[in-house]
Parts: sequence; C-alpha cells; structure tokens
Amino acid sequence: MNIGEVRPYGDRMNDGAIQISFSLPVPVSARSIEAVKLIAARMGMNNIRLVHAQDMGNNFSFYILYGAINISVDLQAIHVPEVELQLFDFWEINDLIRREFERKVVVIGATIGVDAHTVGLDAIISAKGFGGESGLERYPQFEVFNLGAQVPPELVVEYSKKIHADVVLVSQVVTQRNVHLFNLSLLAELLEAEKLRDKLILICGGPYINAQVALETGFDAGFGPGTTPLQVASFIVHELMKRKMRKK
Amino acid sequence: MNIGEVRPYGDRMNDGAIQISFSLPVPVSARSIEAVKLIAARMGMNNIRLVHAQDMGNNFSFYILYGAINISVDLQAIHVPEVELQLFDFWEINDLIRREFERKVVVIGATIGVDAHTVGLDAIISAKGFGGESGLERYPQFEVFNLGAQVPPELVVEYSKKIHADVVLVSQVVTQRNVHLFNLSLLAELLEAEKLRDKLILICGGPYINAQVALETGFDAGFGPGTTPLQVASFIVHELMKRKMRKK
Amino acid sequence: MKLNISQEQANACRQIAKEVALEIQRDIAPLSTVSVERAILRLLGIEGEKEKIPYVNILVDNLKEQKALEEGVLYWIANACLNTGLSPQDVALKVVSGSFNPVHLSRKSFQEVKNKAEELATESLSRLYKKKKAREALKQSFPPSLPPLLYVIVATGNIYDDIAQAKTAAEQGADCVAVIRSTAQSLLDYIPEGITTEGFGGTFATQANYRLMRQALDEVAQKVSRYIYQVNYCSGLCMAEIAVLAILEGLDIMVNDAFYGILFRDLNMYRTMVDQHFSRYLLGLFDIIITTGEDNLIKTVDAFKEYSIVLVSQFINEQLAQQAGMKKELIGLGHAAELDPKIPDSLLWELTQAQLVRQLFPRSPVKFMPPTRYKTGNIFFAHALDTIFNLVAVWTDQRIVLLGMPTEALHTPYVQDRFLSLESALHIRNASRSFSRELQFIRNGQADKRACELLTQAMETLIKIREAGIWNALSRGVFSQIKREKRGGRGYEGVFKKGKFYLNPFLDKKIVMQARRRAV
Amino acid sequence: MKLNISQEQANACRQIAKEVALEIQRDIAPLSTVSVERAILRLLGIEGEKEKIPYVNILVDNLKEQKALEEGVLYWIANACLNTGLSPQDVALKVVSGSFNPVHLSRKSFQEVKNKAEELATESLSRLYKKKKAREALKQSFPPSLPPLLYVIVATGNIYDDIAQAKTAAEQGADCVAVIRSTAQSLLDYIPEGITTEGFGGTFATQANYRLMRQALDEVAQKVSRYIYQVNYCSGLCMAEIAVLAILEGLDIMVNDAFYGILFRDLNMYRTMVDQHFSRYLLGLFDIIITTGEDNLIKTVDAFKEYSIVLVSQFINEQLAQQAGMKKELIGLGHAAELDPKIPDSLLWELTQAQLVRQLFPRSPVKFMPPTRYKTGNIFFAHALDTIFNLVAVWTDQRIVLLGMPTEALHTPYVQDRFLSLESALHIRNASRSFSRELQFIRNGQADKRACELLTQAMETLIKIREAGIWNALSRGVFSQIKREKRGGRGYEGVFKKGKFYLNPFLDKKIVMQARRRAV
Ligand code: B12
Ligand code: B12
Ligand SMILES: Cc1ncc(COP(=O)(O)O)c(C=O)c1O
Ligand SMILES: Cc1ncc(COP(=O)(O)O)c(C=O)c1O
Repeated sequence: MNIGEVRPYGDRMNDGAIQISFSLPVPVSARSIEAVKLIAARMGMNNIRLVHAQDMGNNFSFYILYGAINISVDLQAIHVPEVELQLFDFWEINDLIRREFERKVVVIGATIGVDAHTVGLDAIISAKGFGGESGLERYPQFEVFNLGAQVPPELVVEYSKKIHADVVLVSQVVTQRNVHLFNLSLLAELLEAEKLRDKLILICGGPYINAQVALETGFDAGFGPGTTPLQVASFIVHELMKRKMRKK
Repeated sequence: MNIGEVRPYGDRMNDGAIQISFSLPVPVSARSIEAVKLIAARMGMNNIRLVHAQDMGNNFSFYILYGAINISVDLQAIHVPEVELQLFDFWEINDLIRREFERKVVVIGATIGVDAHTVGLDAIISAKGFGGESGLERYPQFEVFNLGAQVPPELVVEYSKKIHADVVLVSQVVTQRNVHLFNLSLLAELLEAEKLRDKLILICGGPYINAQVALETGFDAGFGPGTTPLQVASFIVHELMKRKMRKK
Repeated sequence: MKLNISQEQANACRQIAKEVALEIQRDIAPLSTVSVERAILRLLGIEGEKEKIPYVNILVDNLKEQKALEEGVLYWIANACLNTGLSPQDVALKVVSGSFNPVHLSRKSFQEVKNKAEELATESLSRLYKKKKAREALKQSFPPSLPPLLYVIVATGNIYDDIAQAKTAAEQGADCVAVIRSTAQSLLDYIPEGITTEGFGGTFATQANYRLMRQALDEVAQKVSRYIYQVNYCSGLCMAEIAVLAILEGLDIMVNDAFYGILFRDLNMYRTMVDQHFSRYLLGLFDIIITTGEDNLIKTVDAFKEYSIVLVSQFINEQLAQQAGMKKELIGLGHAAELDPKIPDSLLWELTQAQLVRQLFPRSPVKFMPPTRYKTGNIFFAHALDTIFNLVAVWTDQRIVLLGMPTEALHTPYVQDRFLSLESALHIRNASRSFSRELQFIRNGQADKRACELLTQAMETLIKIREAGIWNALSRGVFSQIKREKRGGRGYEGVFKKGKFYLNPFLDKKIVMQARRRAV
Repeated sequence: MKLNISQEQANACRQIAKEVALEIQRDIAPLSTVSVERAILRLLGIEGEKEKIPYVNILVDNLKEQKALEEGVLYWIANACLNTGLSPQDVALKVVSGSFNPVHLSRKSFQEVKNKAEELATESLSRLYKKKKAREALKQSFPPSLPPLLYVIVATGNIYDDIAQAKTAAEQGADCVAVIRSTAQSLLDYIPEGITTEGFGGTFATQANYRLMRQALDEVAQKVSRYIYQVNYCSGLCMAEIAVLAILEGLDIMVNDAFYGILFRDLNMYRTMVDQHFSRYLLGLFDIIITTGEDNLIKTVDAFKEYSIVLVSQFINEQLAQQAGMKKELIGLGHAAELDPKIPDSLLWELTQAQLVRQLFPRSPVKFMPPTRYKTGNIFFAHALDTIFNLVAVWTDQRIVLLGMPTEALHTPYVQDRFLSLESALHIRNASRSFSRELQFIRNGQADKRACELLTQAMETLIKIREAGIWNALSRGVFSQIKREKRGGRGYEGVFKKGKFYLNPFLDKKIVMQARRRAV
C-alpha cells in the first residue's frame, strides 16, 4: 500500500471497519437476514456482522451491520475540485474593492422559490453575521439588498436589473424532489435570457449546496454548511479581480 | 424488478436509502472528504450525501453518510442454510426421548478456553432458564453436567469420556482475534482424535455464533443471540432421531 | 415538580393578554375573508372542482367580482335555494356551469333568506355532530395510553407512503401522526383536490388525503388497540376552510396559529386573524384540539435571552382561542426550548421552561417540541439530544410530545429514524414515569429565579403590546424581531367588510344548540 | 440531592463490615503468597526475564522448591547482599544464571539481615517517593477539569493502537484512560514482559506497556492542558506485583478487587485476599486510587432485587482498604445499576441507587459504571441508554464515570464509538452541571423508601456474613449466588505461612517515614 493511501479505521490501522444501517420493506426472517448480508457483500464488505435485526411493524424491518471494506483511497492522488480559497480579512476586502473597483459592490440576497428559510442567508448577509463574524451589510464597500424569503426567481431578475447588481446570493434549504436544483437552474436561465448572467457573480448556498451543485445549475460558486461571511466576501473579491484581469 | 426483490427503504419504495459511518486515520480536509465520497461510490452508493465530517483529534476523523444503493435482492431466490427448526414442547421432548432413546440423554456444558462468560450457557442449561422457559436441567430426560467457565478443551474431552456424554454444549463469547474459532476447532479435533466425535452431538452457542461458525469449526449446530432452551432441546431430539434412523 | 412563581403575576399576564385579544377581536369583528366564505360553503357540503379550481373558490370569486361578497356567500346560496328549491351543492353546480348567476335571482326578504340560511346551517351542523359522536364512540372503545401522547410526523410527499409509514409508526407506539404539508401550501389561496403523490417536504392537505389517512389510522388502531390521533395544519391562507375539512374527515388535532402565518409565511395579519377566529370557533364546536406554533418564535433569535416571547404568544393565543369559544382543554399551546447545547446548565433551563409552561397552562394539552436548530448531520448526537428532551417532556408531564429525529438536519424522517425516536421515547416514558411526582426543584433556586424572570419579562412585553396595540406591535417586530406591515403580506385582498345583510348563522349559539340536540 | 436515610444504620453497617474485615485480616495476617514475594522483589528493583520467565518468578520458585520461602524473599536477598556486597538485581542475575544458590550462602545474624533488609526497603521506597513527587508536580501543573472525571477504555490488544486511541480520547475530552487487559491475564501467575502487540479483548499489562502509555498520556496532557489519568488492573494472580508496576510507572488508578478474582475468575480466596492486602497497602503509600468491582456483582443476577449486595461489598471493601492503610479519598468504590430498561421507573431507581452510594461514601472517589448487560447490537438505543446514564452520573455528582459505548454488545470500542460517547458525556456534564444542587427528591417518596430498604437489606446480609464468617459466606454463595471453596480456585498452592524469620520491612511505619523524609 502506498503511503498516501487511507482506509477506514475501527481499532487498528487498515482494518477497514465500517458501520451501516438500513430498512427493508419486509419483516425479519431467515431470508431477510440473508438478503441483508448479501447486500452488504455486494457493497464489497467482508467479515460482515449483522448486529441488529428488528421488526418495526407493518412489514418493515431495520438492520445494523458492521464489517470491513477492502477499499483504500490514495489521498495524494485525489483531485480536489477547488483549491482552498485564500481568505482576506475585513480591511483587505474593503481596501481591495475601493482600490480595484472604485465603487461599492452591489449585492442582492434572496431565498428563492417557496423556501422560507432565511437563517442561513441572514448569517452571511445581515450585520449580526455568523460565528462572531459580521455579515456583508457591515462591510462599507458592499451595498446589500436582502429580499428575504419565498422570492420568485423572476423578481430576483427584475430587481437585479433595477439596482444594477454585481452579485446575487441565493439560498436554498429545502431539497425535496430536487426543488433546489430546479429553482437555481431556472434563475440562471432567466438571467441568461435577460443577458445579465455575465455581468453578475452568481452564488448559491445552503446546507446541501456544494461546488458541484453550483456547477450543475450554472452558478459561479456554491457554499455549504458552516460558511462564514468572510469566505463569501473573499470569494467575491477574488472573482471581481479575476474578471477585471480577464477584461484587460 | 421481480416481485420478490427487495431493496433498502428510506421513505419510499425502492429508494435504496442507506446510512453508513466510519473513521479515517487522517484529519478532515477537502481531500479526506473527497476520499470518503470515493469510498462510498466504490461501494456502489449513489446520491451520496456526506452529512457529517468531524475531527476526533490526534489525526483521526469521523464521517456519516447517506446515499442510495442500486442493489436489490430476490428474496424468493435466497438459499437459507437451515430450514426453520421445528420446535417440540417440553412434554413432547421428554416423551420422545423416553420412547426412542430408552435412557436419559447425558449433556455436558462448558465455556471453553479462558472465556469467563457463563450467562449465555446458563440461560440454556440451568433450571432457571431464559425468557420464562426452563433450562435443560429441568427436563427429566436430560442429565446435565455444567462444567462452568474457563474450561480447557482437554478437560471437556476427558469428562465426556468419563460420563459417556451424548451431547456437548459449548459457549464462546469472546471473539477477539477469532479466539472462539480456534477454541472450537481445537475441541472438535481433540474429540476426533479420541474417536469420540461421531458419538456426540456437538453444539456451540454465543452472541457471535451462527450456523456458519458451527460448520467451519466442525460442530453440528451453532446458536446465536436470543436462543431458547427449547430450541436447543428440540435440535437435540431431532438430531438423535436422525442418527437413529441412519443406523437402521 | 412545582416552580415557585407568583400566581398574581400569571393572572395579570392573562388579564393583559385578554385586553390584547379583545383589541384583535374588536378590529376583526366587522371583517370576513374569502377563506371564511369558502369555509361556509364547505360546511354546506359543497365540493368538487372545475379545471383544478374548487367550486368554492369559483363561487366566492364570482361574487367578489360582482362586488356582492359583502352579504356573505350564505346569503346568496340561501336566496338561490329559496328561488330554485335546489340543494346548496346543486346551486353551486349550476353557478359553476354558468346556468344562472346567483346575484341575478330575485332577492327574497331578508327574514326569509335568514331563515333558510339558518335551516341550512342547522342541517349541516347536525350532520357533522353525528359524525363526531361516532368518532367519540370509537375513541372511547380503546383504553387510553400512558401520557404523554407521542407525536410523530410523516412527510414523504406521497400519501400512500405516508400511510405506510404512519401505520408503521402506530405499530411502534406512536399516539399521534401528523402529515406535514408540502412546502408553501399555506401560501395557496385554495385547497387542492384529490389524492396526491407528489409534494415537496410534505404532502398536500386535501380532503381525499385526509380521508385515506383517517381510514388507515382507524385500521391500525384496531390492530394496536390504541386510538391514533390524526393531525394536520390549519395555518395558512385557507385556515378556516382546512378546519372544515378536519371536521368533515374526523381529524383530532390541528396545528393552528395565525402568528406563524404572519411571521414565517408573510401572510397579512388581518386576513389570517379573521380566518383563525372562524377556524378556532369551528374546531372548538367539534372538540378538535388545536396546537400553536410558539416553537417557531425562538428558531431565529437567541433562544435563551428571548424565551419569554413564547409565553407572551401563549397568553395571547389562549385568550384568542377562548374568545373563539374554545375550552382550555382544547387549546394545545406549543413550546420548545431550542437552546444551544453549549450553554452551561442548558438542561436545567430546558427543564425549568418546560415546567413553567405546564404550570401556567395546567388545563392545556400543551405540545412540547424537540430541539431542531442545533442539530447537525451527527445523527448520534442528535439522538442523544432527543433522548434528554424526551426525559424533560415526561418529567414535566407534558401532554403531547413531538418527537425529535436523529436526522432532523438532513431530511424528513426515514422509517427507521422514526422507529429509533419512538424506541427512545417509549423507554423514557416508562423509565421515568414517576419523575414528575418524585422530584422537585429546590425552593428559590436557579430554576425558580429563572421562571420568575421569564414571567416578568413576558408581562413587560404584554404591557408594551397593549400600549402599542397588537397591529402596531407586529409592525414593530415585537415577535422575534420580524416586522410585518398592516396591509402587507399575502392575502390582504381577500379581506372584506361585512355588509349589513351579512349572514353567518354558524356563529349563532341557538343554531348550534339546536343542531346538537338534533344529532342525538 | 439528598436521600433521607438513617445515619445510624449506615454506621452500623460500617461497624459490622469492620468486624468482617478484621476476621479476614486476622486469618490472612500469618500468610504470604508467591505474588507478594515477587512484588517485594520488584520493589527492590529486580527486573528481567529468562526464557519468557521473569527473574522474580524464577527466584521465588527456586526458594519455594527448596522449601525456603517461609522466611520470605527479602530475608534471602538481604542475606545474599550481605554475603556478596552485590545489589539485589545483581544477586538476582547470579541466582538466575545459577552462579550461586541463595539458600546455601552463610546465614548472617537475623539482626544483620533485618538491618540490611530495612536499608534496602528504605532505599527502594525513597526512590519511589521521589518519582511520586515529580508526578504530583506534573499533575499540579494543570488546572483540574470539571467533575466528574470521564473514564474510557482502550482495548485493541496492540499497545501502539491503544496509544493512538488513548491520545485521541484525551483530545476529545477524556480524563482517564484504562487499558483493558487481555482476556484471562488475571489467571497468569506471572507478569509478561516487554512491549506487546497481540492480545484478546485487551492488551497485556506489562511494565513496558505501562511505560509507553504513561509517556503518551503525559505528552497529550501537554497538548490538551489537562492531566490524563492512567488506569490499569490489579485484580488477578499478580495483584500485588502489578501494584508495584503501577507505582514504578506512575499510574494513577488501579482496578483492585479480590472479590472479583474470587467470584469471576475463580481465584482462591485466601490467595487473592493476601495479595490484595499488600497491593492496597502499597498503592495507599503512593496515593494511587483503587477502584473496586461491585458492578460485576449484578451482571448475572436480578439487578433490581439483589442490588443491596453492591452496598455489602462496598462496606467490606472500604474497611479492607482502610485496614491496608488507605485513606478514604483513595478508595474508589465501584457501582453500576445494570437495570433492565423494561422495568417501570427504572430511571428513578438508577438515580436513587447512584445517590445512595454517593451519600454513604461521601469521601470516596466513587466510580460509576454504565449499563452493559441489556445492551444489544442496536447502537442507537445503546447510545440513548448511555446518555441517560451520563445524566444520572453528573446529577448525583459521581467522581469517576466509566463511559458506556454504543457498541458495548459488539466489540471493544472503535475510535468513533469512544468519540460519540465522550461527546454525549461532555454535553451532559456541561448541560446539567448544577443538577445536584438544584434538584431534590421529594421527602419520604419512593426514592427514600427504596434507599432505606436497600440499606436494611445490606445490613441484614452483613449480619449474616458476620455470623457465618466471611470464608463460609463465600462458600455458601452470599455474593451473586456464586459459591467458591475455601481451598478451591486458582493459586492456592502459592499461599504459605510466614516463618518466624519472615521479613517485610516495607510494612514498617518507621521505614516508610524515613524513606519519605529522605525523598524530600
Ligand atoms: C429553522 C428551521 C425552520 C424555520 C425557518 C425560519 C427561518 N426564518 O429561516 C421554520 C420553522 C419556518 C421552518 C419551516 C420549514 N422547514 Co425547516 N428547518 C429549520 C432548521 C431547524 C434549522 C435551519 C437553520 O436555521 N439552520 C442554521 C443556518 C445558519 O444554517 P444553514 O441554513 O445551513 O446556513 C449556513 C450555510 O448553509 C450557508 N448558507 C445558507 N444559505 C446561504 C446562502 C448563500 C448565498 C451562502 C453563500 C451561504 C449560505 O451559510 C450559513 C452559515 O454557515 C432545519 C433543521 C436543521 N437543524 O438544520 C429545518 C429544515 C431545513 N426544514 C425543513 C423543512 C422540510 C421545512 C418545511 C418545509 C416543513 C414543512 N413542510 O412544513 C417548513 C416550511 C418552510 C419552507 N417553506 O421552506 C427540512 C429540509 C429538508 C430538506 N432537505 O429539504 C429541515 C432539514 C428539517 C427536516 N429534517 O425536515 N424551518
Ligand atoms: C456480563 C458480561 C461480562 C461478565 C461475565 C459474567 C459471567 N459470569 O458470565 C464479566 C464482567 C465477568 C465480563 C468480563 C469480560 N468481558 Co464481558 N460482557 C458481559 C456483557 C455485558 C453481557 C454478556 C451477557 O451476559 N449476555 C446475556 C446472555 C444471555 O447472552 P448471550 O451470551 O448472547 O447468550 C445467549 C445466546 O448467545 C446463546 N448462547 C450463549 N452461549 C451458548 C451456548 C450454547 C451451547 C447454546 C446452545 C447457546 C448459547 O443463548 C443465550 C440465550 O439466548 C457483554 C456485553 C453485552 N451487552 O453483550 C460483555 C462482553 C461479552 N464482554 C467482553 C469482554 C471483552 C470481556 C473481557 C474479556 C474484558 C476484559 N478484557 O477484561 C472480560 C473478561 C472475561 C473473560 N475472560 O471472558 C466483550 C466481548 C467482545 C468480543 N466480541 O470478543 C463484550 C461484548 C463487551 C465489549 N464490548 O467489550 N463480561
Ligand atoms: C404553527 C404552524 N402552522 C403551520 C405550519 C406548517 O407550515 P406550512 O404548511 O406553511 O409549511 C407550521 C410548521 O412548522 C407551524 O409551526
Ligand atoms: C474488579 C475488576 N478487576 C479486574 C478486571 C479485569 O479482569 P481480567 O483482567 O481478569 O479480565 C475487571 C473487569 O471487569 C474488574 O471488574
């Protein structure tokens, strides 16, 4: 095994120990127990220990298993989609904007669709911020418009046009039936149709958002759980400078 | 999909939802997170959601994931190693022994090796029994010798010879480094060497014992968690009758 | 368990809350809404839809367009019945199909119309009372389960999956099953029709779905020998109408809180207060428990510092419900602690607060809600938090306990999540069943101190609200710092002033008594 | 929290237990064992092994074969030192290599030998006292952590994996780390040597392993700014010797209970009582905490009905330890509830019992042990049980809390099992930190009643034991219905009667005082 390779660890190096649990829509029986072990085996587990099998009523049953997997991953060889973002501090951000951009950066924030979760977006935008850090409203060089929750994508487009936004921050928390992907893609398409897309930095965020979601839906970046305002502000400044360079 | 096929169920039929967790011997990083997802993917998971990644200190990290697997199993096609044992009741067992065997069945019980766990064996053997059922000692047609815990396999052999045992019940609870497999195989071999093996019904039990362990170690049956004295007594009677038939 | 709090102060809070509620009552008394009118139509037994629009909406919108709504729908229906001899449902069919325009029929004398309206209302109510009787008999046929009632949610989006999971939960030991509504149904100004199998974060509340779930729960009740309470949501733009569905389909508990709509759904405050009043009135008639949404108030603010807002809202909610005629035993005030687990002594505060609510509202079937906001994807820690929550709930003798889920931060519950939750709750309910009788706070300790402080803070806020007036207070962000405009928010266009011929005999005590008598 | 129990009855129990302990003392005073002798050799600094047999075993066996053991090893070593001018270690080397036979050297006058023996003992003790000082200084250099101490186990079988996991646990917040011993090490009549990487259900206790773990824990202590207590086990055939290793290598807590050996390891009762006495004496000198194994007593019997046996054993254990010179602050009496979770009010009983122990032994650093026997492979339910256990522990102000594991029924803990356990325990320790001061049983409620009953039962059993005599009581199965023969069990052949020249100056108060003074 190569030095960079890692494998799950239970109580000794490379034992490959993992825990899994799931339900089946059948009662517990000798057959269902074999089925569970078969599923685990097909997932590549060996040394399979079915440690719990319990009827949940109404022909459902619940199983817990332990076992080992032979899979190891070479950490060195892993392609990390985004290199870690270089963070600026509060003062640097404002200075950079003042110097490089010569006017305030106009930011719109909204939770779109019928999603009513505002806490995450507020954490990034509102003055009181998150985890002890102030939100974007506190940065003198950002001019922030928080449209709140349940905002139809159409309204975001309209507003962006009206106030000449530079950045659009969109939060999506509800993900059932992939409604977040639908909403985000729709917004990106509407902006495209209005020829606004290229003029904007388009950022999404939420507990189930990541770089991949951003990519898929046509956004410039996607921020997940634990995001801080500084990360978002830093990204904005990086992106602004990148775009300025490109223009030259 | 065939009607007998089942697949894990989260909140709708055939969603394939499963939960897994494991640790890695590296701190949380963008790379470790990718590694975790890769491992899950190689296990055949899709829709992978890494829902928790936490440093545990000293360069260990812990991960929880949800996702779906595409694996389904045809319950009908599953080969269940042993058909469910047909249970007799207390009276039937004593009657059958009296009729078919014409003398008491001599049973030895022991927890072998340096294993000191007696509760499981006592549950099967001792008068007070388990789950409201009496143990074998209460059956007039069994003569039971409980050798207790930490019994060297050699002693079991010696004793079996001395008292002309018909059945040997062995408990194994400690399984680290497969010490149970070692102890059980050793006992079976010693009995073989003494030409006693075929005269005996050899039964093992314990929380991590099952039919497969019995098979591997040369036992006639293996009983796992939740075994009741009646199951064991029934198995003994079935086996005695089977052997009697064979002799004819 | 008893906290040493001042009963006078509690009484004072109640008195102020009553004045606040009276202000609301005074201001909404002259008003009705499209939703209240549709509710009346549903009470008359009108059902059906045309091109996805319910008849009740078509009728009300029709009258509204003709500026004829100020008499109220019942006036026009009764008049039409008199003119045509048809039943309300047949009148509706004719109007929808364009056979006649109710406003163009000859207007009978007001007394005649009123009599007809009263007759229709009496018939409707007595039919519903009969249903209620049958349900009560069913309920009585089972032995009561150990308190508190264990309440779980199902939320697959598909009513059939919901049913499968609801039955599973009942077999596991759940007492109440709530079907979470599809995201933003509360923003719809109509009730969808039919059986639905797609939803977002929940399942649409429709009469057909209610009925299927009711059947399923009654079925599983036989199997488990325990009555299973069916729960759904009133709050939203159809608050009053949904209450009618609940009555029609025999639901047991309805989540019902105008403040939630105002603050978290941006509904217009007058609209939803009017709707709420009629919905509570109707639910009260049929002994359906309501539960309120105070848990939401501390989901977005510092839950330790601002906890007293929960009490403020409860005092007002209690009064509003009483003014709608509900008895205390039906007013399930909601609460939750939602404390940051990092706070030292958080468990002592959680316990104190839970006990305080229980003690301030001893006759209320209070509903205690679990920690949610500090849960993360760490399902094991979430399970630990919930287990302790269950203990607090049993210990303080709560009446209805909404069980937390290990996967709260991840998804609406999987079948096994609910199973694990119930397993923990059932254990705690059994293991600590005598806690409320055997344990006690030390006198004048930190718990008593915090309870007194909270009550004082609640009183101060109530005084402020009374002074500013509730509508102003709402626009200044007295609740969780969320500010709402008096004329802002969804649904304001559906509010109207009742005209001088406005008719609603369902509110008439005599009619109700008569209907009740007739149902025996 | 206080239970209303009779202080007189508690005193009476103590008095009876004292008489029982005095009986034991009287009967074992004339005895020594091979293990005590080997312990003395280790105190003298003798180490090393030949063909896997430790020198100390070779020496003692040699003397035993020559029937020369009744003078005790120290007599022969001191005599050999006098004859040869060599150090004890060099004497040992020579004897092992067969250079000379200690019994054949000329026998100096008893006074000369005694003086030499006292000199050797004083030197040894003062060396060890110096080490102890250094350790105390280290301990004092850290701020104390919030009570209770959180105690976890590691048990991989491989000392290096144990270390990795111990450090991880310390970083997560553990205060004490115990290395579980390989299954049945307690049955070995010698201590294995060297660093070990294979074991069954635990890791061999060896001096080298102790040292590696000590280094690792001191290292991580710097990182986390918290002293980390190292724990291991004395009980077994090498009880006294292992105590010496603990002193040599600076351990902090030793699990130490002859009853465990008798009942669960089938050790001979005289053998292990003699060993225990010397081990406790030595640990007491060096302020090492012992913890006792009463949790085991209720693992195989009805834990609700037979709980009082825990108290019986604690009363006797306390007296035995005191008679070995230990102060109460070092006597960590063990206990657990192990109640079937299905019992109604099980949590109230668990709480009562935990409080009772705490109250009966207020100066003891009591060690509370988690539920284990009713755990199954359902790791989620096990985690819920442990969380509640943590609450009981903090609430009743236990001193040392052994954390339960979600995987208790499956395997010795994985790194994440311990992590999840600690996370729950740290939360509870913080969240309920004032519980013991702010909450109270109601007076003369069910808790008081149960406490009084238990104390009465304990007293009755103690009286029975006093009447029968402890040795008879043990053979009649007074503890958990397990019967042991007086001359049965392992290790009886290693017990011998001390001869008239038997020497053990380590027991001499004057010598100890002198050594202590010399160490300053
Ligand atoms: C508080 C809460 C509510 C409150 C919201 C109040 C409000 N004004 O926001 C109320 C009570 C109203 C509510 C209602 C509902 N909720 Co809710 N709610 C939660 C809860 C408990 C906490 C969410 C939260 O505030 N987290 C704290 C913030 C700080 O974290 P965050 O959102 O992840 O934000 C961080 C990052 O993601 C990122 N970020 C977030 N947004 C953005 C945007 C940008 C641009 C950037 C850069 C970064 C960023 O930065 C933030 C700081 O680090 C969660 C459960 C949980 N514990 O997570 C459920 C949860 C989110 N709710 C859920 C649901 C389903 C609902 C309902 C739809 C249920 C229903 N059918 O009735 C309703 C309806 C609401 C609706 N239409 O959307 C589900 C979502 C499931 C899913 N995956 O789809 C959850 C997970 C609960 C559950 N298990 O069912 N909810
Ligand atoms: C009680 C107990 C003890 C007691 C045992 C007392 C006694 N006289 O038995 C004491 C305290 C002494 C003890 C000590 C140790 N224990 Co222990 N102990 C347990 C505990 C808590 C419960 C076991 C139990 O009694 N179960 C109840 C019985 C009824 O269940 P059962 O054994 O499964 O029996 C049923 C079936 O399996 C079957 N069955 C069992 N035997 C047989 C035999 C036959 C013939 C048949 C037909 C059926 C049958 O029928 C029974 C009834 O249904 C478990 C944890 C747990 N919750 O499971 C740990 C556990 C078994 N112990 C464990 C360990 C490691 C130890 C030690 C080795 C630790 C150490 N290093 O110090 C020591 C040393 C003991 C030794 N040398 O073996 C591990 C085993 C891990 C492993 N897989 O190897 C466990 C799982 C705990 C853990 N997570 O570390 N233990
Ligand atoms: C009081 C109250 N009403 C209604 C709801 C349901 O909201 P909706 O259907 O608007 O998503 C909730 C959800 O938390 C609530 O707390
Ligand atoms: C008091 C006591 N001593 C010692 C041990 C360790 O036992 P052994 O090393 O014999 O396995 C235990 C284990 O539970 C114990 O409780």
